Amino acid sequence: MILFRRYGTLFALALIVLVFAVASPQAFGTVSNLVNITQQMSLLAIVAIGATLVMVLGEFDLSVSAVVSFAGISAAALFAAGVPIAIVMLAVLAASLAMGAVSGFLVARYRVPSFIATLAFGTVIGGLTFWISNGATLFSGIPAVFRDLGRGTILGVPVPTLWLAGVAVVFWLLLDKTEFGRRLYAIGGNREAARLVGLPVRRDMVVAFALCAALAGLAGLLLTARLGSAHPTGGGGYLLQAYAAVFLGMTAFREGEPSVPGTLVGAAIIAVVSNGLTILGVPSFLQDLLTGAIILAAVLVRNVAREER
Amino acid sequence: MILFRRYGTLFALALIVLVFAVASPQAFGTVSNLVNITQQMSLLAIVAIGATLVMVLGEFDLSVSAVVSFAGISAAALFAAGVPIAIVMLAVLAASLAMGAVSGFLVARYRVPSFIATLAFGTVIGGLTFWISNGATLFSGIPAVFRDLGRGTILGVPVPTLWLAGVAVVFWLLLDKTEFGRRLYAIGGNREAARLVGLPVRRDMVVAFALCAALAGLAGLLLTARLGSAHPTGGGGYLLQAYAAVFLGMTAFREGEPSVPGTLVGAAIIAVVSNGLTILGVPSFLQDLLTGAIILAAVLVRNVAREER
Amino acid sequence: MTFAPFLALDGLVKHFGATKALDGADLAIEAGSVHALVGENGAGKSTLIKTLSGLYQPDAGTIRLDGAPVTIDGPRAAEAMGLRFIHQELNLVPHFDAVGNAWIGRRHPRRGPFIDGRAMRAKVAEVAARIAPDLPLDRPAARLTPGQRQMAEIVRALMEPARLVVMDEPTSSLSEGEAERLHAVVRQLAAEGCAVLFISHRLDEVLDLCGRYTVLRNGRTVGAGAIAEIDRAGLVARMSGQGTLGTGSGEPSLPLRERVGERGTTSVSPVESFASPAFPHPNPPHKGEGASGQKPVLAADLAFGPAGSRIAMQLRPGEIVGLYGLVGAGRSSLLRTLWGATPGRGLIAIDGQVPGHGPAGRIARGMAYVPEDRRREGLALALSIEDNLALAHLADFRARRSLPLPSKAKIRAFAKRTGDRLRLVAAGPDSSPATLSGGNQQKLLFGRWLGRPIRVLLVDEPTRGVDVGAKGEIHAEMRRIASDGAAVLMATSDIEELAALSTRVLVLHAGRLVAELDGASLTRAAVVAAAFGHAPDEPRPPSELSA
Amino acid sequence: SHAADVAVLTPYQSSVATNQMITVFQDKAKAAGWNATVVDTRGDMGQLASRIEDVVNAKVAAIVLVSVDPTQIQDQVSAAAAAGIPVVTIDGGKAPGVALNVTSDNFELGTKLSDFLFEKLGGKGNIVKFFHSAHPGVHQRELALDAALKKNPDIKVIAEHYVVVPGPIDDVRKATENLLKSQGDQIDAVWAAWDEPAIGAQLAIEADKPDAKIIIAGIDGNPQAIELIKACSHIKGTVSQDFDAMAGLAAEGLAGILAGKTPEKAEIYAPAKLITPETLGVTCP
Ligand SMILES: Nc1ncnc2c1ncn2[C@@H]1O[C@H](COP(=O)(O)OP(=O)(O)OP(=O)(O)O)[C@@H](O)[C@H]1O
Ligand SMILES: Nc1ncnc2c1ncn2[C@@H]1O[C@H](COP(=O)(O)OP(=O)(O)OP(=O)(O)O)[C@@H](O)[C@H]1O
Ligand SMILES: [Mg+2]
Ligand SMILES: [Mg+2]
Repeated sequence: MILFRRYGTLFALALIVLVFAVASPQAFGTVSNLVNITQQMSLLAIVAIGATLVMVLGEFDLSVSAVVSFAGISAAALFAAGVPIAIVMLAVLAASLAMGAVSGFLVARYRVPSFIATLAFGTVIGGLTFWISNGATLFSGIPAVFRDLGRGTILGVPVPTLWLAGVAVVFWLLLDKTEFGRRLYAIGGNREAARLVGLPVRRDMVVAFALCAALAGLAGLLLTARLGSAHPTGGGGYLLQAYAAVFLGMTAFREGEPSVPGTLVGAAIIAVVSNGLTILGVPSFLQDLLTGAIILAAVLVRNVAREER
Repeated sequence: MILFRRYGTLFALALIVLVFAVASPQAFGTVSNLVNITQQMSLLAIVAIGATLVMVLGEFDLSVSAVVSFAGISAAALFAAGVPIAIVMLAVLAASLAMGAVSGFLVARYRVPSFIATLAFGTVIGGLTFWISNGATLFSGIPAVFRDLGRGTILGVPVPTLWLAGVAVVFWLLLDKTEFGRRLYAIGGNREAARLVGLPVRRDMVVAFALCAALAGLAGLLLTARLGSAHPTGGGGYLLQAYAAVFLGMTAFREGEPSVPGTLVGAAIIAVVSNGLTILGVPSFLQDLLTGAIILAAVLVRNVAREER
Repeated sequence: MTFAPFLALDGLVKHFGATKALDGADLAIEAGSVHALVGENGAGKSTLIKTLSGLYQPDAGTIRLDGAPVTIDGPRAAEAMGLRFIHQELNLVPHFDAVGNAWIGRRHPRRGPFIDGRAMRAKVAEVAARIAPDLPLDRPAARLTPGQRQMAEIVRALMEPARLVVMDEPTSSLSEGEAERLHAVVRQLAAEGCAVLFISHRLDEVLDLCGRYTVLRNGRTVGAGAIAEIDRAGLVARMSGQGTLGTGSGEPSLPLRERVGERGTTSVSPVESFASPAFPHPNPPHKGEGASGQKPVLAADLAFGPAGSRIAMQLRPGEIVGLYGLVGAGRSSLLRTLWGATPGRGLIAIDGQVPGHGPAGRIARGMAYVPEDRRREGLALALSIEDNLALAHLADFRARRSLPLPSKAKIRAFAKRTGDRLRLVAAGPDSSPATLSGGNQQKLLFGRWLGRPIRVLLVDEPTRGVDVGAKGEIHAEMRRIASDGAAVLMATSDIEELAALSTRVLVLHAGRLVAELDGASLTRAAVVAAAFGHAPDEPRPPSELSA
Repeated sequence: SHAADVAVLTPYQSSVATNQMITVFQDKAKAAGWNATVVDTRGDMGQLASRIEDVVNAKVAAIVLVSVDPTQIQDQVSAAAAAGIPVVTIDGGKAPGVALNVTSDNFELGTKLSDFLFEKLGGKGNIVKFFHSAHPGVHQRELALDAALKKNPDIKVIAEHYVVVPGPIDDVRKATENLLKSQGDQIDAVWAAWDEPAIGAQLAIEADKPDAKIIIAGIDGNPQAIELIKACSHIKGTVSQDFDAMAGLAAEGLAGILAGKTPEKAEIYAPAKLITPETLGVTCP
């Protein structure tokens, strides 16, 4: 019980892995499968780390899925037009960043609730994406070199896992070890206090939203590289899952605050459950039932343990 | 500017209607079309009124769309099994209510963040729905009498509009005129303070979540009646739109608090924009762009006007 | 010596809608002086300093620093001028500890590109050692008591040298010893050349500590001068508008209470309770009967709060029992446990009956509770003032007994009555409690329970931040409640208040009852000594202990 | 005079097949001088019903429904017909009020796919099924598979996965990766209810088990799938529905209807053909 209380969902993750490993030592419990899970979780985790930044502020960015789709489609469209890889990537990341900055500006400057601001702005981005792609899936002209950024392995580690590792380290340092990170936590913890001591609240909020969108853009690029095609609603699945990861992570460490390590744990839980249930051959509907139940159990377990103290 | 400041999005709604009416006096600006809009917004508004209850508490219920789908599918399945209409409706509403109560209990008793609790529980409900329907759209055996509960007109007023009117009046009274409503606002305003003055915080929260889900269930029944079919993900579209309606409504009256009249305004804006843009023959992608932009403008206009004061 | 201010505020005006929070306020502060800013609740003190801190822009008036007019367009600008603020409503980030909070908005010490946690802590520990050696540095602010949070704020303000430190009611939740420690720090600051602007409703403290004073009334400066040339009565008279300046004219009339107008004549409180605050002060039981020999209204034998705390006690009808202790001694925890708001093990009985579960069960038995932290535990800012007042017993305001529909008219009437009784100054019953001044928010919390039959009243710092006039009203209400046969348990850090009201005093130290004092044994020295954990017969002044 | 307004409505514009039909239809409409606007409701049937009501209110000249079974929105279709607005469906179904339905027979598509796959396996083997029953047309293909399985008792479905839409490719890719881990040695073939899941399965196999003998087949003739067939990937066949022909037939039919003629048949089936490496003229090792 003490473990549950202290480490919450981190412990739940370990337990879930253990259960699956016992149930399927041949398929689930192998090193290659566990490595594979890190790859499967990587795009979700990258989006979720972005969402963590805005959640630290106590805000939501519901446009992340729209940005993922946008980034994928606009990259594919640029490739089709023959633009070189480096320029495509820079342009797409810059556009994503700018979109996040717009959301952040609306929230910080005009105090539009982030939920509605990013929802509405996400709809706008979705419209843009449909415009660019004419609603179609784009797959021609995506260079193999670009595709290799989202597949294959380096020294046995899947490339998407490496991307995730890099993003996780950078953003963990940013949130935990820099003044910017401390300021974000301060703004999220008590916006009034942050204003009273003269923190650059607006600027920091804009930056956080911009970084969040840039990560979503990166995930969109990697998704397109991974699939070799771009779908105008390809990012749709990431929205709720990313926030599920952040919320799961909030019960993992610290005083219920969003954090990068926590979000990684959350994303890992989601990926492990989906991987494990498929490997065990559980039918679709039961997978949904169990996924929901396991996530609930993972957050409940700590709260129940705390109560009993 | 004063109008914008005082009535925010209510004024924006009037302006939007006016613009469309001028652009399309023949099709949009007719009485029959305006009446039709009230029908088109009715299901969304019913779900959104439910969401308003939990938003008053400062919480989210992300399972509403799952409950809408569940209610539709389970009603269709029961009809296929020959169960009488009244019993089907009661059973489905009771099941929805119970589901909401479970979410509410998790949130109120174990302090699971409502976002993750209802997201996970919504996944469980989704699994149930797939189980019942085997993932398929259900058509057969839906009685015409039941279908008439969601279509046609009475004295020239569409039946769904009548449902909405009834729901809106009841829940407006409940939130604004009863002790229960005051308690919800108090709990939402300061849960600790509400607890310390002896309000039955947990019970009220459970009731609010249960009512929210019951309204989603009602919307699911009406959707099945309207379409004559039930789709296992038929409620998917309601989630974000319902919250968009609530958030839009929060800028309409009161000081930024969710309210039933506000939510009606919000739902009306969403419905009017969709209807008007379709009637004007605006293509899909531009509809998205404009919908997002109009919603943003509707919330911005008040905040900008306030700033300028 | 001539009066040579380095900072001068002239004719500041600030409106909030129809409310004139500042209406021509002047203030001049000399370098290295301790300057008192006093005034009734809602006089505009907090608004004045928020204007000085750059949070509000004045509608009119000038601020001059070293003789030159300046505009302070934000907290950063004020900071750059060497001004530091401790605002009245505490502003800590709840999940940061004292160290993290102290560094917000400052340039953090770094190692390479990253912040250096160890250096951060060392610096804070150094500052805290001087002011608040007992402050737990590693506990999140959310889990500190208001007193501890107050200290964390003070530590934060003193992290860097300043020209002026503004303290808005810093001692309102500190007990005697801790307040004295703060006074020592203030004197030391002044000696080092840093001016201190000190806002307080504890007038004795003001007279003792400060060199000059400024009195605000209805947003206007109505008096200023050297403390040496004025006494307590003089200050009170100026604050309330009685005496030399007369009642103000042309004041806005307010729906809840005709603002201040008649205050000069009727109120300014039973001054006697402040005039002679010295123990022993044998307050008789307020019902006029012998306290002993009666059936207790409240009997409790409880483990409460942090591990190891336990208390057995009885409250008898007509008693006002004071609860004293240092910051973090466990007074609030005890009250919350009695109220059923935090779980505790043990027994509690009201009039011999075990009450139902939680606060609702206590309310049903006639218990009432005024929490300590008004922002966090008291007010629902989304509700109007009158709804906040009605919240605790909504069922009393039904239009028809059997239907749970509150009558707006009844709530308004109650709000009007209560507002009048407690001199609540507000823009109107419909506005948010966020627009109330600190003291008026406190009155609102207390006012909730008026007009109900009460058997046991638990109050935690009932007059925190309340001006002398209204303090008298609240004290009178408590006496009246006691004389109606109820028992009052009052946790307070204000020793004057303790002296004025208590028939008996319980002193807690580290969660344990260390002394029960009444009659002859009830002396100020005994109380303070017990609070510091000494046997009552070997009293030592707290100043000796602060080293 | 004023160009005829034709409203094209669908819940699935971003699905590859639907998108192709719409694109072709738009071209034909332009050539015919119609003013066609496309409305997509992102899978939401309730929305679709509302949008049909709107275009009826706007008194368009004709309504074209793409990739949706009109019985799911029967009232609105009937209302359109009652208002004198002809309703043409592409890849839809027969229903009261529908003047013309141009489609391919989904059950037949499913049968063709199943037969192809079973023949490749020699009537014996283990298959994985990727399906999406919420779509009535796609559901028909599943029913066809069930019927074919009855006739081939030696073919077994050892795993099945309900494909999540949107994002079917990535979803199936992950699911396939996991299935390869647990029963990779037993899988002989992948039955995909349409081509996007087939592509997802191909991506996973190519990355994790490139040497496996698993064969994949789908339905739609999706261009990306055809390229993969050409490249000798694991995808060995797709049942192509000739969407271009369907859209063209629908446009022709609509032209007739607008000119006041009644179509000879209320339902036209476009032929479906099987695309394999052989039909594409490539020989794979
Ligand atoms: N944000 C606000 N909106 C509207 N009115 C306000 C606001 N802040 C303060 N006021 C009003 O301005 C007046 C002055 O308030 P202020 O807080 O400055 O008083 P104060 O002297 O600090 O009182 P206290 O001793 O109770 O803290 C009060 O009438 C108060 O209601
Ligand atoms: N939520 C909490 N979790 C853990 N410890 C707490 C919590 N609240 C208070 N404490 C600790 O419990 C002890 C008693 O706190 P309590 O609030 O009862 O003291 P108090 O005598 O009322 O002090 P103050 O004068 O500062 O209000 C303190 O050491 C405090 O730090
Ligand atoms: Mg104040
Ligand atoms: Mg206390």
